[in-house]
Amino acid sequence: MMRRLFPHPFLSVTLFVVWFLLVNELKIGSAVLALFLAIIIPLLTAPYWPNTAIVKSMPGLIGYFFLVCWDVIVANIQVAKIILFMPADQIRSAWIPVPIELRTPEAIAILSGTITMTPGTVTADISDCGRVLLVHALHAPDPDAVRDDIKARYETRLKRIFE
Amino acid sequence: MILSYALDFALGSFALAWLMNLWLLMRGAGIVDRILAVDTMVVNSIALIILYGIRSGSPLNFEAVILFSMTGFVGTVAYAKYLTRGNIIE
Amino acid sequence: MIDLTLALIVALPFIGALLTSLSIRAGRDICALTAGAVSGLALLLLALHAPAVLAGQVVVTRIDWLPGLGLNANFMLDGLGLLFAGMILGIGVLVIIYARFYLAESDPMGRFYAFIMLFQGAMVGIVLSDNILLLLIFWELTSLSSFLLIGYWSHLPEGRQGARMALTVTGAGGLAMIAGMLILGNIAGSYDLSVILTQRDAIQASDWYLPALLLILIGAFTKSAQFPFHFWLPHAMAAPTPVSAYLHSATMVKAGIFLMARMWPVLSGTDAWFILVTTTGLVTMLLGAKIALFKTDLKAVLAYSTVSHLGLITMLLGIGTKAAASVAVFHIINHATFKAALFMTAGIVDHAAHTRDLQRLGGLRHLMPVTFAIASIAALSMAGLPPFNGFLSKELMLEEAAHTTWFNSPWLLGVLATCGALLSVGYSFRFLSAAFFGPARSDYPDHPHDPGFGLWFAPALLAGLVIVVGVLPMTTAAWLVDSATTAVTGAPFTVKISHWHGLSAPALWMSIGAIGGGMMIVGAHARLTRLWQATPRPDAKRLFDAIIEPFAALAQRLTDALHDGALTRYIAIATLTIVAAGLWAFSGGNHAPGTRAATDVPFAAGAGFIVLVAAVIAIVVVHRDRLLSLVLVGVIGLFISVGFAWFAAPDLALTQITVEVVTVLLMLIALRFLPARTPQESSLPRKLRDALIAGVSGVAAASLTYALMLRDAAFPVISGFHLAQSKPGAGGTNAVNTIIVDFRGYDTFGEIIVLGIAALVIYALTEALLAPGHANTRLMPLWPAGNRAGDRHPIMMVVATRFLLPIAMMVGVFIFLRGHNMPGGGFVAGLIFAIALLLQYIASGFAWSEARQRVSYHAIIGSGMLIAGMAGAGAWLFGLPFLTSGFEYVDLWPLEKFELATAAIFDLGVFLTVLGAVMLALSSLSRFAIRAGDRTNTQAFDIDPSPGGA
Amino acid sequence: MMSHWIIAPVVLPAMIASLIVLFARHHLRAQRIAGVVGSAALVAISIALLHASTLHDPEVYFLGDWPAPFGIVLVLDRLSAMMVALTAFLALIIQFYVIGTGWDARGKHFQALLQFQVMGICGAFLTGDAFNLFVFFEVLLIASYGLMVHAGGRERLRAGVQYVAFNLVGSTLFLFALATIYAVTGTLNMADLAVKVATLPAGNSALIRVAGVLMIMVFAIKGALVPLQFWLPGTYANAPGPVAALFAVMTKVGAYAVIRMFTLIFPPTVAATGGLFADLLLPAAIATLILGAVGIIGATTLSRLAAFAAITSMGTVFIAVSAFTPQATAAALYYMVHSTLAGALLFLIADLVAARRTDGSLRAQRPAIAQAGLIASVFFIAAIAMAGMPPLSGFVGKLLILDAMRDQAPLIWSIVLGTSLMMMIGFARAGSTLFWNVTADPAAPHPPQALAFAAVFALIASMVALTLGAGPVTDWLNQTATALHTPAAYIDANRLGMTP
Amino acid sequence: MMELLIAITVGLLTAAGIYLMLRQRTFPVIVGLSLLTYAVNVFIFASGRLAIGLPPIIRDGAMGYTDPLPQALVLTAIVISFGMTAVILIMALGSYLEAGDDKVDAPDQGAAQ
Amino acid sequence: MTLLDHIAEVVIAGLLVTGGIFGLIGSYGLLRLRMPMQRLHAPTKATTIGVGSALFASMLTYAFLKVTPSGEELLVIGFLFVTAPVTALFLAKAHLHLTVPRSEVPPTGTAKPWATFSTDTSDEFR
Ligand code: NA
Ligand code: NA
Repeated sequence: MMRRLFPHPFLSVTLFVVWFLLVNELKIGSAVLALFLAIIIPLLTAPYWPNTAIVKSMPGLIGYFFLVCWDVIVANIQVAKIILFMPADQIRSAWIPVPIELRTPEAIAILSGTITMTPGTVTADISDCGRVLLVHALHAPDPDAVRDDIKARYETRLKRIFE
Repeated sequence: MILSYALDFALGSFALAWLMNLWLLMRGAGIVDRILAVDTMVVNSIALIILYGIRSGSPLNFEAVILFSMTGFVGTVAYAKYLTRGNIIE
Repeated sequence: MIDLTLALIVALPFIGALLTSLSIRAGRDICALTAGAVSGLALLLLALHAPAVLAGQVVVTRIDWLPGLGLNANFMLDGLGLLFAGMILGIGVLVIIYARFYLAESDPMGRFYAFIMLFQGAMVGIVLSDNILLLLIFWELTSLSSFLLIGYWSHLPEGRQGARMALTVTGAGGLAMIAGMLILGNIAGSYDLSVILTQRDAIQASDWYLPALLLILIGAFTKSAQFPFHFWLPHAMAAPTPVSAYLHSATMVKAGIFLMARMWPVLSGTDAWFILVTTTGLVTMLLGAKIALFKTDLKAVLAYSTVSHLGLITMLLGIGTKAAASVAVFHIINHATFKAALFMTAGIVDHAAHTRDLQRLGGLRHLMPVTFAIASIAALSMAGLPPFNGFLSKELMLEEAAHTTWFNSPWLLGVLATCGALLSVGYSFRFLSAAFFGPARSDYPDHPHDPGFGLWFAPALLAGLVIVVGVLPMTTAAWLVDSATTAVTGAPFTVKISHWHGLSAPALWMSIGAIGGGMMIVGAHARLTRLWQATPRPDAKRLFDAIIEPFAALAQRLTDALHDGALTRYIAIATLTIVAAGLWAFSGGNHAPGTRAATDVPFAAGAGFIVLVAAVIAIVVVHRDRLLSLVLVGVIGLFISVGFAWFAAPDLALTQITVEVVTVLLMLIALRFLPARTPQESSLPRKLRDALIAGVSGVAAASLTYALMLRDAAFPVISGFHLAQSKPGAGGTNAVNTIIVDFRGYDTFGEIIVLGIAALVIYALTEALLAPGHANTRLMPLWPAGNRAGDRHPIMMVVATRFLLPIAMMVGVFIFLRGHNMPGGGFVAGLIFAIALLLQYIASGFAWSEARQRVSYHAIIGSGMLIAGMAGAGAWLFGLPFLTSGFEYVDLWPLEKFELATAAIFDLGVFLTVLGAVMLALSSLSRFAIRAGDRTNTQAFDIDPSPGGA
Repeated sequence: MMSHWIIAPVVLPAMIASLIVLFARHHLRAQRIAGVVGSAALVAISIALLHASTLHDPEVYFLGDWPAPFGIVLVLDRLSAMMVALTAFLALIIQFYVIGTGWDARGKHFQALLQFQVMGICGAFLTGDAFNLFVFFEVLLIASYGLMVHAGGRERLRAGVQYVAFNLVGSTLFLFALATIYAVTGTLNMADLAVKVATLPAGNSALIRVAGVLMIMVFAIKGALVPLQFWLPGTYANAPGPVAALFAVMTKVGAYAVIRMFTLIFPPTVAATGGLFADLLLPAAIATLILGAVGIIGATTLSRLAAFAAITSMGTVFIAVSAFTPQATAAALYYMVHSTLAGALLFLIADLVAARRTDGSLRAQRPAIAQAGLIASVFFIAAIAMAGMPPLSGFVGKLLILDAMRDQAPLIWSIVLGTSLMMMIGFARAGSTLFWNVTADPAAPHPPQALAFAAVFALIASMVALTLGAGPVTDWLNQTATALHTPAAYIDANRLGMTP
Repeated sequence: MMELLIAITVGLLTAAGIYLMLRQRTFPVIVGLSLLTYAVNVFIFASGRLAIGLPPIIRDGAMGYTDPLPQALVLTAIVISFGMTAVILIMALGSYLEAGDDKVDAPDQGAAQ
Repeated sequence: MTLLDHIAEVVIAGLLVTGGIFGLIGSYGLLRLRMPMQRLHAPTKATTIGVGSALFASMLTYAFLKVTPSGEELLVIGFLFVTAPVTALFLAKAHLHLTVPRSEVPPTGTAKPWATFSTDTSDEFR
């Protein structure tokens, strides 16, 4: 029964939180409405999100989120330095293919999103077989290091969360 | 006091960012660069509205900001998909 | 004596027209019978009134129609009316009988008799009208029915052209007469003749007399084919002979004469009348007779002789004395008898000898003795020989002419009248000799012989009249002439008609001279004909066409040149007109400059302005690159939205940005099928012209804006109420939203209907374009050209949009619910839902998304409109006007107080309509791509990363 | 007295159209039944409204129960009731014609769009608010865009784009005018505008004159006044026949708006504007009449001829309107009703001919058409009516106008009568080409479409009634015109003074 | 000052809009129409005069409000012009597919004969 | 003004300044970086740190100075975080398709090409 009522438990939680971010008030009335919407909307949109990935470890996901936040701040400063101080000819941009073991679309999406959001690297494409990500690095004297860092730091965590 | 100086600085810098985006748009860069410039303009606009919200103290522009952030990317994606696929709904 | 029979007499022929067009189904005889019976009945009714009228009484019928204007269905019957009505109906019956036998089997008789009866009713209407506006109605009706009759044989080009020429000339005359009659009515203070005819002095004293006279005479002269308007009559001869006999001898052409006679009491007697009418009459008499002398076609001879005789009558009316008027009346009667007879005999000859050309006729007196007898009686009377009636009225006419000084010469009129008589003798004798005398010809197609009784009975009767009136004028015609002349002159009059006026009467010698001269002309006809051919003669038809055809060609060129579908020129003209009118209006008033303090410009706003200006200028510069101009439109929309947010208009910012996004999507989908670039087409001068127009408009708009912004409104703005009442009255703090859904909810009701209609139009047009046909075939090959990137539905986009959809819906619901108090509302919520759904279409494809669309967009639009309408109509249950909203606060433990407003139901309707409309519009547009050969997908994304995948 | 019935002409068609869209999308029969029932009901309601407006002073319907000038009001007076009745009557007749010829089966949503068009027109006639007039202009316009391109086709779509583009310029202009009016007077309610424009302080006359002129330009576009009439021939000639017939009432919305706005808000007595509008209107109207008459002679197809005939009607109406006297306004109203019926009739006939003849060309000889006799006679009647020849209402209308404009007789009479002659020549030439100058080949058979002819005869009958009933009709119109030129009752009905 | 900038914006948008409407292809005409729509929307908004920082949302202690009515009118104008733009767009597309060219100035029916 | 408000004011000012700086860097980077793909990196900076700090500043302002907590800023950050990668991906694909020479891009190392370069449309029919 729970499965039918909550096809996307993670989504329902997110929606519940989103409602409160919107209304900016902690009131019972809002809570009831938020609960109602958090149930109804995922049901309505279920057909648009078939076979959703199951989040195996919620703490893992939250941990991952803060990790990314931190990485974003640190990497931002690095890239800022490159833009401000590094003369154009010294910048070594590179295309880096990153083979991935992730199989769930959500995980792949989050990985490529993380890569893009951490400044300095952008996910440009995926191979037609879905096994390799094409990443463009702004300044990567050692491309392999970037690849390994991505796989180690993010892919392993995502594998634990989703698979 | 320092808050209003900081606000002026932030407003000024994002407005300057606008002008830079305009320069890229007008400079005759490739179409993809121009779309990038416009996308950045949207982001700069979000920042400016938030900052203006802080200055005027009215939380009324939040709905606008939410919508800017939600819909801003749709345009960029549509232009890019048009360039790559020639069609946006297929 | 008020009597409705007059109205009935006029109505009968019209009823007859209806009956004949129906009774033709029962056969040609029945049809002719009904026409004859109806005319006969009308004639009978008329006859019933004859004794009273002859005794001097005037029968009147008054039916109010448009008293405010003075146009009433008032009829009157006096001597003049009796004479003409009798003639119209009498000859009408004879023509109906004659036509029965004349028309060929292939000629549609029902239509013929219907038109004849229509014409007859119109003529009777003219002669019996008391109200001159009513007379005008019947007057134009005669033109219209004559158009139909002349064009009866519509397969003949001359029939069509003759009909159009007659309609143009007589119609133009009728229109001129409308002006004349209106002037007359204004002077006299009424449009009823019974009043007008008593206002002689007032009318003739008014300085509007001359224009009225001129305009009325134009009407009369065009109808009666008087010089210079005589040229249409011969071309009317293309009509069947009964029509020629009836319209162009007995009745229609006499309408002008009737009008001059009817208006005689008030219009005649002035120098203007005398000069205009007499001269025109005389010239027409001479010109008509001269032309008749040399025409070879029998009906043309008769037609021009009619013109000549009408000129004679006009001249007599022009002379202005009572005696002359009586002669005019007498000649009207006589001419009707012998001319109708002649026309009918001409028809018989045409029927028998299959030609009307005098040069190919001859010697018919042996072959057609009866016809010869009738024709000679009528022709001799036309020539004015004793003892026939034509001689009597011609004698009296010569008498009158002799005693009238014309252009201060006492004898000139007499001499010219005699020449007229001489010429009429000439063409009458030539007609008889050419057709009937000389050796019997052998080259007739099939042996001509006298026709059946039905065909010669009518002309024979008329010929009989010619003799009887000629021999016993006083007993057979005087009473009618007296009665008619009394009606015309407005005073009692008795006429003395006799053959012999004594040796001293100048008319005698004038007649002798005329007859002698006429004989000589006939003798010398051959030589005179050659002389006639030598003189250049203006061909009226070419002259008429020389005016009309080039005008029509010019009209076509001008119209097509002006309305050639050049939208850019239309808009350029419109813009210049609007700006010019605006400037002209502004310069005419005085403008007190504004008193408001100007607001300063912070740096950020300045930067925004610069970007906006740059984008607008850029769009004009690069407008040929369509994708780039779309991007720039996006920039402009963005900065206007930011501007709205900046200037304290949050609702506008929301709506503008969401509409902006959907518009961009729409334009991009359409751009896929349109050429990517606009070709360079405008020449430099054209660009400068357009730039100038645009510049002027821009400056005007800017200065108007500036003028407004620095001035306060002249009165306190009404929105003060909206601000005051927003919370207490409408239960919401967001004044803009309360205006939209409550104070001016009716605007919004109209507005969502517009949006709904837009979607329906797009859907309908999509269906039309996708249906097999031209557009559809053009779509098929539009497979996107060559290099198209792979990966139609990238995974990251699909996952992101799947995540965003529910969240966007949450934001949509939030904005919907708080719209009443904070920025938001049904529109924006609808647009947000639509954009979220559209993202699914973009990310996962058309087919995949459509498959998940459980409720059709049509249903959403329809229900949205219904809900909005019902929300509005709900107020009726409480006896309140449409769209009255109510709200109260609900306290449901444990929830906080929340507000229930009916406006929310209305806003739900708005929401659904907007959602349905946007989705229907974009999904319809997207179907063009599907139609263009792209294959649809059942999976959300193309790359399958799952373990089992490729 | 009529209370909620006043809004029925707007809500009824809207709801019926919505029901059609919701439930009867694919069932043409159901759409037709709903459409005809709706149109018939609207005729009944409009007759009741007409009766009520005759007995009582103007009655105001306060939407949302908000007092004027703050809320939007509908005002039922004789003029609006008359125009609503005319629209309802014409719509019903066109319904029959459409069903008779099966036009609605040639594309989607015809019946729904027809109901929306009627809703927009009735909304425009009834509203007492300037901005709401704009909204309902847009409703009727967008419905007309849909109807105009119904069933698609190359020429129709090209003309459609031009029609929409030009009218969008008009809509934008309307908004410029409304914003200026609001900026100057601070109100949008027409009655309130009347009061405020009359008492406008001196410094505002320049701007209010601009607003007034922009407003008249908008209505000039709608009413096809020179030089803003170029869009009409291409649109009307290419629109489906019955749609063009319905458009005959759309141009009249422009005339109605001029009459309403310039007797109520900008009468000649207003100091700021004075004779400004008459100076603009008369020359434009004369030019329109002449251009239309020339167009009738120059037209190369029957539908373009009908379009130029519509332009002549507007020229004639605006000539009378520009006099701004009660008698002239009454004459204008009479001629407006007449020319709507005559214009619609002519377009229906053009459609009948086009359906039976390879094309409507007036410059080429074609074989005779089916039912030629019947169609020729109704064409003859329509031509007489449109050219203003007796015995039909066109003649009476022109007589009323000539009589009403006596003091400008030399100019006005010569133009009105001269153009009537030109029209007569044009129609005679057209009729001769269409029905007389035909090749000998037998007529191609065509279904008799009795219902379509019933609609045509209904229009003819209505014109005959208008002619015979001219006496009482003109009395009624004179009272209506007098009321229009003394708008106190209209203004008072809005109860402006009352604080809420 | 700000009023002047807004006036210039309206003027420029009107000028650009009209210039593009005078081009001979449907697409620039449609772009011109949307610029014209922007111009008039800003113009209506401007008719409520400027009041920086005073949104028409009723709240206690507000020093005043921007005139809410023009804002409501602009909202109506935006939505209606969106409907109109969508319709003219589909018509332009239809006309292009049917006729084979996207010219606006085409030989009208009359001149074709 | 309580001590806490003073601290908050300083923190907010700091956030505003950093936001401004990073916003500038983001847009400046767009101009300075010459290669198209390089330019793509610049806005991710402005998006993350630039607007992020402005949003945080707004959150803190309402939390402390205006005492009405507001969560909308988080939502905006969330939207930006979700949508930015999508725009970056599409712009990169556009570059790959239009401006980047194929030779520059290393092979995938598997049998299939990069999705943007693939011309095999069979997978489009599932
Ligand atoms: Na990155
Ligand atoms: Na609205």
